[in-house]
Amino acid sequence: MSELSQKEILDTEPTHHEEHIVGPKVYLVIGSSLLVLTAATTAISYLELGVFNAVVALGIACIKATLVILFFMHVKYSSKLTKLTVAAGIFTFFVLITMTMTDYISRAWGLW
Amino acid sequence: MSTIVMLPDQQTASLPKRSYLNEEYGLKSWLLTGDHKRIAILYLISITIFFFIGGFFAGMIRLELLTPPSDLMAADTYNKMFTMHGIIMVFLFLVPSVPATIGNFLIPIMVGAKDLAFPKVNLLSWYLYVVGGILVLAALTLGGVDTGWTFTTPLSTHYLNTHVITAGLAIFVAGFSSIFTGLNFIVTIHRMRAPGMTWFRLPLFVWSHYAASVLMVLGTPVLAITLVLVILERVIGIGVFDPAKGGDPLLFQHLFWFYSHPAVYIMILPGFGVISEVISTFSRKRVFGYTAVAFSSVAIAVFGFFVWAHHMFIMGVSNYSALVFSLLTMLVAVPSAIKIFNWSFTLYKGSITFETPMLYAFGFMGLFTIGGLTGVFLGSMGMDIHLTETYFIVAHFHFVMVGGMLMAFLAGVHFWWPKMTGRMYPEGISKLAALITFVGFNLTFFPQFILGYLGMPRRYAAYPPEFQALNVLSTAGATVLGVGYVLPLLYLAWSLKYGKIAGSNPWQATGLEWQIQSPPLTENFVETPVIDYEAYDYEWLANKTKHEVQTVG
Amino acid sequence: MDSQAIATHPEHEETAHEHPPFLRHHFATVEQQRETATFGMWLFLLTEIMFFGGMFCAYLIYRNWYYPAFVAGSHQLSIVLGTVNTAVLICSSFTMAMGVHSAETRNRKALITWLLLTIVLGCVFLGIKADEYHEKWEKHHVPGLNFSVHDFVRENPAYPDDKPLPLDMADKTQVYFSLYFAMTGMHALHMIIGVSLLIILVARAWTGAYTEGHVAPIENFGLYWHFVDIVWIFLFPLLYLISRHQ
Amino acid sequence: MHYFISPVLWQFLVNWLTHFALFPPEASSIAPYADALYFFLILISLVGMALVLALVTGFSILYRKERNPEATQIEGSTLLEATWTIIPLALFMVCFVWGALLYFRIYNPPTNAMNIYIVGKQWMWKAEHPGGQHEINALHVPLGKPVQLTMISQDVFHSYSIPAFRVKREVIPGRYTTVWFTATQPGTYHLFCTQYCGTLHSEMIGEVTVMKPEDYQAWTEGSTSGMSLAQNGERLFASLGCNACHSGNAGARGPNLAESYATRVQLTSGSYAMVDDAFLRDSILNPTMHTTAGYAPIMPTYQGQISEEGLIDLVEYIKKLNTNYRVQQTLNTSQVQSPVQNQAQSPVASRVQQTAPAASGMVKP
Repeated sequence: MSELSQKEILDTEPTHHEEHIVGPKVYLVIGSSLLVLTAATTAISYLELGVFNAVVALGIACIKATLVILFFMHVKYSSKLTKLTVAAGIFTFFVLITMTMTDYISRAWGLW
Repeated sequence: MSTIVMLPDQQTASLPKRSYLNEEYGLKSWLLTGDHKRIAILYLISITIFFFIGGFFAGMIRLELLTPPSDLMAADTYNKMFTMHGIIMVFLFLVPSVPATIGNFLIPIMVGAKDLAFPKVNLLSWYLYVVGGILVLAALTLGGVDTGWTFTTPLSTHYLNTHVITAGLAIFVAGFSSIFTGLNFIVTIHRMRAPGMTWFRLPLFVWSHYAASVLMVLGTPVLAITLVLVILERVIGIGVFDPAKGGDPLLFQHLFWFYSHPAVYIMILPGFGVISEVISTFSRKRVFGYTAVAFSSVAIAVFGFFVWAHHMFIMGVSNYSALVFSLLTMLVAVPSAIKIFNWSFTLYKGSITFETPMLYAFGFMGLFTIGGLTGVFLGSMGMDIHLTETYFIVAHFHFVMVGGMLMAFLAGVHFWWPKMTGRMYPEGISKLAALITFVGFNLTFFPQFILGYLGMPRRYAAYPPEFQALNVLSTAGATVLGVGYVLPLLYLAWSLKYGKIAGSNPWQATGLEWQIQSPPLTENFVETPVIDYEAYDYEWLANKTKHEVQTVG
Repeated sequence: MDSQAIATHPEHEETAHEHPPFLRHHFATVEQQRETATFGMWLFLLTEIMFFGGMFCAYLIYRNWYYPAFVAGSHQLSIVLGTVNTAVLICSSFTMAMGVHSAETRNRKALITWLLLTIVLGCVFLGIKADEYHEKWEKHHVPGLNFSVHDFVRENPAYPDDKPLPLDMADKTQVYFSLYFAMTGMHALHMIIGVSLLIILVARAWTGAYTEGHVAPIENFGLYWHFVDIVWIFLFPLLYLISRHQ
Repeated sequence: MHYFISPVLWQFLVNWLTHFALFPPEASSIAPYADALYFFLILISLVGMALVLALVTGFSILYRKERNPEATQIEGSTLLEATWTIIPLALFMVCFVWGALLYFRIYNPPTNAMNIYIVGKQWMWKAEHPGGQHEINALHVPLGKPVQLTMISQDVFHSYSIPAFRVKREVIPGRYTTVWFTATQPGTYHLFCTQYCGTLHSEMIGEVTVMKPEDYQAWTEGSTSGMSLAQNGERLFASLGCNACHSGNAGARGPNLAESYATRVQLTSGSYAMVDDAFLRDSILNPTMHTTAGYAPIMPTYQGQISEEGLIDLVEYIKKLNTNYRVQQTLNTSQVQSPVQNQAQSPVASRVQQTAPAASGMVKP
């Protein structure tokens, strides 16, 4: 194995972090689209969509969260390390959920 | 590719004029310090106190189990004893043992930094630890807790009148102490490395602490919220875990073990790091398969999150889920096996000496191998049915935690003691202590495997008389073990004043920490070091020594 | 063996800068200090994800078990208040982001204004939340303290289509409300901590502490505040919206 | 010998040496399987231990400083590392498969097993035999016959452990768990609660007595309380008014329970469920979560009204219910006895009155 490639993978720290100031215009656009999405999700919840009520509502929530993370929290302009950190958090959260669900889903299977 | 390293002449070594120990004086200079080395010493003192409190309870437990009936103390007293033993040893000793003391002291030095990334957070984490410890002592003096350290609901929420809330809060607070320690380590390792200190030049000690820190940061909050829910259930009676209100008590165990299984790795991974350093140093040889050992730590950290339900095979989890968890458990056993073999092969063609830390490290390897292999017994679902909740499991985790982690902790303390204090401890008696610990340990815990297979349940104040012979052996062993633990306390304290001056590199080790004076300066390095050699590079050290001899001569 | 030094934190930058007062001794550069603080904050948020994660996990399980109870429980919440609160919190996130921007552009007055606005919006959120809690108390929906199934075994005037729950299922609304109070309570606790920190930040911003290039505290607090916002972004649909229809 | 040491110590020594256990008795059909796996695991451990020990001591002797003053730096060996990754992995996989097979053997009872109910509470074990024998902290089982334990806890987690049988199962509040065994050796064995359950956890113990079939027969006859569980259940069934709806009549408001056990029913939610002990118990406590398709969710919950023992009686009764004849008989009798009271209980009672006589002759085959 080449040690150099491992270095490249692991050395995610930027040696030079260019100052990136996100302007008020971006904030305004993101803020208002978040408000629009909030209105949308509330409005959609009044429609009868069956299972898709939950899907749509959580989908919109995910979009909103992504917008906040990327722009308000500057992850879009941040180092790979920050992105990895966010990903690690989400990953572990899903480990918790899915591995717990393996029990709850399959409890009714089988004889007891 | 061969190196000869000579031990330095300790007669000529002298204590440096200026060091972190004499930079400032007075209690305030310690209690408000931001220096990671001083905080490490504060931790060392406090965890030692709690270790001996926890040890006292262990002694009482063993004494009670000398005879079959519960005659020394009533059953509820006994229950409080093992609960306090568990809580103190797990949350106030094992989790912070190596990371918060040795790790705190060494990680900044090993990566070539002046301090941890957040010195104030580091101090805060010590204070949180102290608050947690005081809360535990409060629970103890107010009348004790008897839930067992696992806080199983609904027992802990609705069927006990003891100080569960205080103990829960204590663990909550101590948990945040460990979160902040882990956070500090991760940031330091990522951000504070000296020029030239690439990831693959880091000592394995740093790698294993990195892995343990990831577990601390990601696992501990789940325990925190679980305890909050338990406390809320006790205080106001919400019904998340209460079967009477529709909650599932098994969910508590899922969330609890989601932390508490990785916690096992939080406890043992830093120990792995110590062993890597010690074995390499005393065989004067680079650790065999550095990358494999480094990545096996990371693998343990990652897989550690996927296996928790193996604590619950008989608890009524779904059979199929148990199957998945058992399979993953077997996978997580592999990296540990890799480590053991890599350490064994580090000895191959080395130039081995048997100083005290090395003896402890050998003890660790033997006991951890037994502990790890008996873990396979328990991970194997069908066998687990018979063995779980018996003394087999008690013996298993004591082999890993006490035989493994405590041995590693002692190895580390003996290894870095000259660096921390600048003085050596007496060699003969420390070797004797290592031997006594090893013998006492085996005598205490090996009979418990047999007891476990016989079916003796854990947490029993009284037991059927045919188990007595083995229990007497175990108690006798505990006495020996106790001697083995008190001895280091005595001679290490003695060495603070009367020990020989150690010099900066008494073991001729390669780590960055050994290239600076002992005890180190407050700022660790006079100037930022530039690293141009690999970890465990004994040739570099030999060249450096030769060079120094030449320049001095 | 590779003996070439790879410098992760080049030294030459250090010499170029003068040392500002807020640069702590163990950092080489302001840049390093700032990145370190941000990374530390992100790791802390990681722990927060897992902290709330445990409750989200419980929510997922119980919603599948006791779906009718969760529907009936969520029908006791006011969607209007929930939506308003979401909007308030999003606005506060926006003002916070603007605050960070003002700190970066070294505009003291704007910074103080935006931070104060954030405090106000945070307090509005908490006020509405308190009102909702009070209503829950009045309606005997607080599990453990004063819970009664009364509302659930009868018709809900706001939702005429709902059939009254049978007693056994009505009892399970306690699980819903346990989670409701645990989740929103933990969220509100984070808000309270956030507002308290904001007050300190405003006081220090007054002295111009953050408009001289030392933006890290504002930036990192912003991360915390946005995280709390994100938690609410998920709590809102989970608790208020997705169970509107049977 | 005992002239030389103190008599007290002598007594202790004699006591230990005569009551010295190193290996538990193998008293069930599962025990040999468990022990086989145990010895296999011990073998692996011994080999592993011996290997590590040999490597460490061997290298320590060969390469000690006096003998080998110069260390030779070795980077590592991918081949060796792969070896000690793959071989342990393979061994662990064997342990996994073997353990999984054993697990499913222990937790999947055979269909012909006789059922005994266990109720755990702080701090005693109650055993309820279908014939009406009640035991506390004891269990009598026949030799050579598969026995299934259906267990539930009244309060906290307990764990029912019989080391001589190598079986153990958590006893959980609010949910049935099962375990089974076939005893193969007559004798008396330990019964432990192994899950910590509060103050007197260590006194929640008992004895399992394995008896030859004829002795068991005698014991059964000698210790019956006079009423079988099913008979108790029948009384409860009537006194709780279950028979009003579950009368088995064509227009009854509740599903017909006769011969419903071990069938698959469709629920209102559309899913299918197997009618087993757990399903019956849950249906009594949380009826709306288990409403059979085609019936209105009108059954009241009996949460808090029936003890776990009562639930067991009911479950056992419904399990054994082959015909609705006696249900309807009981209904008719109660109407004759107190017609006014039943009238007052309208509409349920009046509805029953209309339908019951017409259907009284209907006997399910």
